Amino acid sequence: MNADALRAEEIVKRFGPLTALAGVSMHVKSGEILGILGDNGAGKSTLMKILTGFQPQTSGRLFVFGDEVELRSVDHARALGIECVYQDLALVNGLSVYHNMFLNRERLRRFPPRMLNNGSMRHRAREVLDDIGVNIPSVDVEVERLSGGQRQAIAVARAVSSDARILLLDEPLAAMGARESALIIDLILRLKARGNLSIIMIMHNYAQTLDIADRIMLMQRGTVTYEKAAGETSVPELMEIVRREYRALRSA
Amino acid sequence: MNADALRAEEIVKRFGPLTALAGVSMHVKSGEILGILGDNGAGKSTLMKILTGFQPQTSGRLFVFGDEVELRSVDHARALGIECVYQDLALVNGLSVYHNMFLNRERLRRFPPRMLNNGSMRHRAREVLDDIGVNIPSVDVEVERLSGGQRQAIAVARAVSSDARILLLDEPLAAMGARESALIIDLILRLKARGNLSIIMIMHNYAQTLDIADRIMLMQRGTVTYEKAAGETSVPELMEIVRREYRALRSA
Amino acid sequence: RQARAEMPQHPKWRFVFVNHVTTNPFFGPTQYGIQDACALLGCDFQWTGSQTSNAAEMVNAMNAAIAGKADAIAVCLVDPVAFNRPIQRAMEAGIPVFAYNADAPKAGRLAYIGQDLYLAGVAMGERIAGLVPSGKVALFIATPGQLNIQPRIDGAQDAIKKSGKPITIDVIATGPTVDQELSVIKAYYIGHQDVKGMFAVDAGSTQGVSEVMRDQNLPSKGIKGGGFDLLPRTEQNIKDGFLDFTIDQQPYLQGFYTAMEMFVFLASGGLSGPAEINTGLKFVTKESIDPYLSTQSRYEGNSEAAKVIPRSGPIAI
Amino acid sequence: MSSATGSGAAGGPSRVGSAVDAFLRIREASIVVVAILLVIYFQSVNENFLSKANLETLSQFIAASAIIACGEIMLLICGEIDLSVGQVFALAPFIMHFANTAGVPLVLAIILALLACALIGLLNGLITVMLSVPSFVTTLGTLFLINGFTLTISHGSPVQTGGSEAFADVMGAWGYSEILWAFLIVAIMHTALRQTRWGLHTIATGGNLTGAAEAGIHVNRIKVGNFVLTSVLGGFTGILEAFRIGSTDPLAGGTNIMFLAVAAGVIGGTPLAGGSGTIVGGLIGAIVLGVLRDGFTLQGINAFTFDMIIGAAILVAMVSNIHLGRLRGAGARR
Amino acid sequence: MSSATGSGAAGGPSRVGSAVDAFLRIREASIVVVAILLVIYFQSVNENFLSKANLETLSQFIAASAIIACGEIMLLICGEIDLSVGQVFALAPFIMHFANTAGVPLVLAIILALLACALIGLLNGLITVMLSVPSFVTTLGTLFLINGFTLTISHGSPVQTGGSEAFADVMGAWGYSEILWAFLIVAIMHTALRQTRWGLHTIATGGNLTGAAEAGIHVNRIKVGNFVLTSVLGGFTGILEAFRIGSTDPLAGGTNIMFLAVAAGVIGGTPLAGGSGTIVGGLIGAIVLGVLRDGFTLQGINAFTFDMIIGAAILVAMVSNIHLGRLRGAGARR
Ligand SMILES: Nc1ncnc2c1ncn2[C@@H]1O[C@H](COP(=O)(O)OP(=O)(O)OP(=O)(O)O)[C@@H](O)[C@H]1O
Ligand SMILES: Nc1ncnc2c1ncn2[C@@H]1O[C@H](COP(=O)(O)OP(=O)(O)OP(=O)(O)O)[C@@H](O)[C@H]1O
Ligand SMILES: [Mg+2]
Ligand SMILES: [Mg+2]
Repeated sequence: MNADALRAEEIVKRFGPLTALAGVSMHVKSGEILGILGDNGAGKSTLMKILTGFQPQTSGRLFVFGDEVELRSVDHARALGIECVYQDLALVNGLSVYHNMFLNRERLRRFPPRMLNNGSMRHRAREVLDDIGVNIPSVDVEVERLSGGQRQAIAVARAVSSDARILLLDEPLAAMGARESALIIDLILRLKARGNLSIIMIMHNYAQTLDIADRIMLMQRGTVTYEKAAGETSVPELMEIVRREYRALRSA
Repeated sequence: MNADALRAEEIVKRFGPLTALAGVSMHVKSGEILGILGDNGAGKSTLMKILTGFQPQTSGRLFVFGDEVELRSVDHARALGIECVYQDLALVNGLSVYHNMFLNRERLRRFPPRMLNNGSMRHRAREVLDDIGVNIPSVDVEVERLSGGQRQAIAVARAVSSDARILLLDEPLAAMGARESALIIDLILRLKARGNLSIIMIMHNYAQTLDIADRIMLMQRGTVTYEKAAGETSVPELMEIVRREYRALRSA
Repeated sequence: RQARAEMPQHPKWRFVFVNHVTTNPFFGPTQYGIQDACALLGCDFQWTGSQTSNAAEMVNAMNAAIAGKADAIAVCLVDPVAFNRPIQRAMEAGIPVFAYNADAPKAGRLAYIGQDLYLAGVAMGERIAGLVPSGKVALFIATPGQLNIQPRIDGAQDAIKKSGKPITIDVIATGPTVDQELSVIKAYYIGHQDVKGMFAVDAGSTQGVSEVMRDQNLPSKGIKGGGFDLLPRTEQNIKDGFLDFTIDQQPYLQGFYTAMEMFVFLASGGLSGPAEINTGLKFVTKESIDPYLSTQSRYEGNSEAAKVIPRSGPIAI
Repeated sequence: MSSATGSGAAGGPSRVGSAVDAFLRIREASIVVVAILLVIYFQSVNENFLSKANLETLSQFIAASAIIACGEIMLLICGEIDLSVGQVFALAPFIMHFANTAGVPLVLAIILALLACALIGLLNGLITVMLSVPSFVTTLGTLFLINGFTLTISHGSPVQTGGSEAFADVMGAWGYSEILWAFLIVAIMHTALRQTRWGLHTIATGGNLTGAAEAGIHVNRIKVGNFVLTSVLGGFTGILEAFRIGSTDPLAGGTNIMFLAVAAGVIGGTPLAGGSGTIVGGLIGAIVLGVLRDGFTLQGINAFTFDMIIGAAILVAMVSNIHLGRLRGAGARR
Repeated sequence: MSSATGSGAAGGPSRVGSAVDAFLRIREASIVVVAILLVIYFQSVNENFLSKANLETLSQFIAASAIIACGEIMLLICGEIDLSVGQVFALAPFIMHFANTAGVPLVLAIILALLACALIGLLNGLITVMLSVPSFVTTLGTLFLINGFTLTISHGSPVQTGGSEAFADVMGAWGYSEILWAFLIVAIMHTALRQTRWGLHTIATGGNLTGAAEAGIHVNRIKVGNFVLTSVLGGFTGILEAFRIGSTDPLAGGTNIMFLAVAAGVIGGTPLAGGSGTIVGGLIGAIVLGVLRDGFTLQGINAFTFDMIIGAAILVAMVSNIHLGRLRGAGARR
């Protein structure tokens, strides 16, 4: 299999005078987990939003399973098998846990037709959340009443329970407890083991990232500054590179 | 100094049928850093909001520097020297970075009187943010345009730049990059070194917590399940305890 | 009290007046007329309907009156057909229905008391044709299409056209509240200083016209002005010679006589009562304005106090 | 100090779930209680209140605003508002009238009129989402536009509504037909809001616009759809009312009915801020307003004091509504 | 693959800062451009438009809604609305009138009237924040309440506004006095919004209610204060208008002026959703609306078509406003 699941070439993104991405090229292979690390404001989330079709790049090309595409919308990306968890979680406060988990992928009844199958969604939501090991009082509760970690768990559960072929996760463990993080990492590894699922994870915890990722990539100030197989580097080395590159960029 | 800076006794908090806190007692001494760890939904943030006067407890008593108090409002708690960073950051999207940093602690001009001193606030905001080492394009930009980590940095900067005597931080490093986290930890240790500042930090990263805290406390399902000086425990031990207590609570 | 003693013993009948602009000052005297008649006769009345000439609201109010078993109903038939059914229902339920102020003869009411809106407009149009030989004339209306004033402007336009004089008409909307009306009229005048006459079909616009005529001293430029009803500033400006006329429709009578007819109908068991009454239409000018200014009375609505107004000397029409 | 493990941190799924359910049920229940109290009050001061004749009248006080509220509630939920619906209300029966007098059969004329309304809704929606004009301004513009258009085509005077008696009866002339239409539409819209993707996506659009878009919901399509819906409901109500009173009036409806409909929605529990709402609540809000207006009219309150009393009554009703909600849901919120 | 370091990830403080500044300036600039284009258009079709006489008239089209817009904008920013301000507008001059005829000197009578307005604002605010009734319903209630009250105390009939000529001239009767008041109030309120804690906290309250409360801002106090402000401004405008037209009318103002004021605010760039807004924008919004109404009246547009044209003009003005904003701030948003 020589085609990458997802490949981006020379992506540039400007917000008015601000250049958030200054020509980023990256790729993820089928069945691979790519970890993206980097400073705050480096453009990681911006890159991610471009890869999911949420916002268009200023310039640059995208390839999904070898074909060049212009992602018109999130729906379009989803149709191509790209699913994601945004950093802002994209939860709707007024809706229940299970409606949030199935947002825009609702299960419908056979009869009466076109009606929501709430029972089925409720049941499945419970299952997935139990899998992740997060204690959520009820799937009927509105998400605004939940704790930060509980909310994040729902967003993650939503993505992992889809049948995506490319999964994009923006800091999926930021608000998770240690125990829950471990369970989610397990879950992701199990998903990966099932075969050809590609995952891109934006992370800040180097140790966790090296544990789970096959390859890591470092972003700073809108550019990729370092890239290596996870096995070939270590936390101290990464720390050192981050400091060095930061100083270099700053003085430039 | 025998009085604790902050002490809570048998705090209970119910949300309708849900008991978020089932009788939590805790304290932090002057000049001490207390790290609170625990599962998602354990009630950590709820406890924190009670300690800052944002919401009232259902029952239980609070003591600040030895005196029993009933915190009527956030302002009241602030007058007693309690400052905090909430998990939801409490930023106002429509306002600039520097207005957010000085929200409700605005600097005013001598003349014309009662007018905002934007220049002074802008300048000080820049200083504090540089201290934290987070790259924020401009302090004039509205916070809604910032990245997750940049937003968190502002909330943290807001709290640490106050002259609080008790600082409550709810997952202050959740969205911070590795380099920025290290800088903030440095900053907090510097603050502590200046003397009698007490800090309570809610954290999920055990290693970071053991690095910075004098004492750690574990919360699960609305109760405190473990407490120890940071030097007397280790990450593996904590992991083990979390799993054990979780199983115990679950089967109860 | 004396009159009362001669009346037969009767229940305290309740008359419901369904109006299209309940809070319009025009109907202040009407309500006083009803009040006085009811006091005289020992009856009760309710003043209800719509504030904005909304026929559906008036129909609802009428239906509520029928459901509430009113003893008699009076209604302004501002819509030619909307009231047919409720009137029929009321009559079937034994409730006599009279029309006042505005009429629709085919609606099935017992009698009409008032001055027809359209005919009042026609009278105004004829007057305008008399005052202005030729040229451009502006007709101001607060809310075009509103059922209580649109017929007046239609009547005025028709009459002016019928007169055959070379008069062109601009119809201008002034807005529903007095504060806007003044500015609109002023702006129109500034844009059309060749206008020969400015006339209005509602009380607020009439007041506005009179104020602009005073402000710009238009009578000195030979520009004519007139309108309907007697708001305080309108009266003052007529007195000071800035407005040529205003039309008084004797609203007091529209209430007083209607209540009287209702009473007689009920007292006589339906044998008597309904009679068409034309409450007339008075052109008030500089010559006839004085009594309006010198007296504050219920009959013109600018005072609440019930009192007899003394007069002396010969009576001029 | 690891104390108090005994008192049992609680909150199993079922307990919280049923509490939330109960609370949701209560939100509408408290306004129902207010409506019932009002009915009891009016019946006690005037025994005609619950008479057959007045129930019919009462139903007519309620129906129009209840139907339009269904549309406005959907718009409020997704964060928009339609000020022009009252003008569409006036326009629709005129389009029907002119089509009918031009020889189009009445049923087709109605469909034509509703299509025109849909077009106006589409215009409102597209200007709002495509050109990002705030809907308050868009629909303020179309409000004037449509009003002027209706005045022009009607020459400002009312016309008689046509149609056979039987047809008119179905379309609003029979005493209870309008309220039956209202119930039917409320039932459909309630289901649409609670049980279909459309409803869920409407809530999501209003609750978190970015989030909904991130989840791939076509938020613009949702908004435009609800504008179309509101216009069509407004036009349909205008037609019903034209048949009911037998007359088609160019200034019928207006901002008045729009206000009533939005007020019914808000009183029923739909916040102006969007993100949540209830259709049934809107119906009950319309009932509360209708009972107040009908009740006080029946009682013989005069026009001047009427406004004062109705104003006070709205406040009292709303305060008791919220107080009741708190009492019964005590603790469910802080 | 660590490519493209050369193209320079940019965005130093100054560049982004000035872009944001520029964008903010532009938001009002684009509506100013629209206003100027309108003036040019009207002057070109009627040379009287910029005549001395018409400028005076034009100023009177603008002043009232501009002043009230200041209050409504503050309320919109903190997430509320006041529907009753038009009724306060009508009530205030009557209180002044009755106090004056009862022997109170006119200046004191005005202060008394404004105090009464403040009380109404306080009532609106307290009911809204203490009893958590949505402000739409609270002020809908007080709208009726005040309207009924004004009608009752005035017996529904207008009275002449009293006072010496000089005093009346200061208070609105002189051609330009009302617009001068408007400019003064706009200047004060603009400063209050942009340069004081009150303004900042108003924005914070509307932008993030929980967040503002977490930061210790007394959000309820802010809201109540802005309700009081709006009522007082409404009453003051009512008094100015009563002096201007020489007559105190129980139905003056009404929902009409409230609508105009809110529309001026929204057209000027204050979203209904709260959290941001501009007072100067509100003034310019009022100017745009005033120019449209004055200009078309000057042109002598027929009553029926007037609404159609003004509706279309509002839409065109608003679309160009947004389009201009985009052109000049191109790229500042995505
Ligand atoms: N919509 C926007 N408008 C203007 N600037 C934006 C916008 N979105 C992002 N930015 C800017 O682009 C830069 C990159 O933001 P991004 O969210 O991609 O950072 P990130 O790498 O995800 O950071 P973090 O680790 O803190 O989440 C930041 O400086 C941010 O302020
Ligand atoms: N306002 C509220 N209404 C109802 N339930 C609430 C409310 N706030 C919190 N809860 C519930 O209380 C429990 C504790 O929440 P809390 O936010 O304190 O957790 P936490 O320990 O901070 O978790 P995390 O690590 O995920 O932030 C959760 O089950 C949550 O759903
Ligand atoms: Mg990010
Ligand atoms: Mg928390």
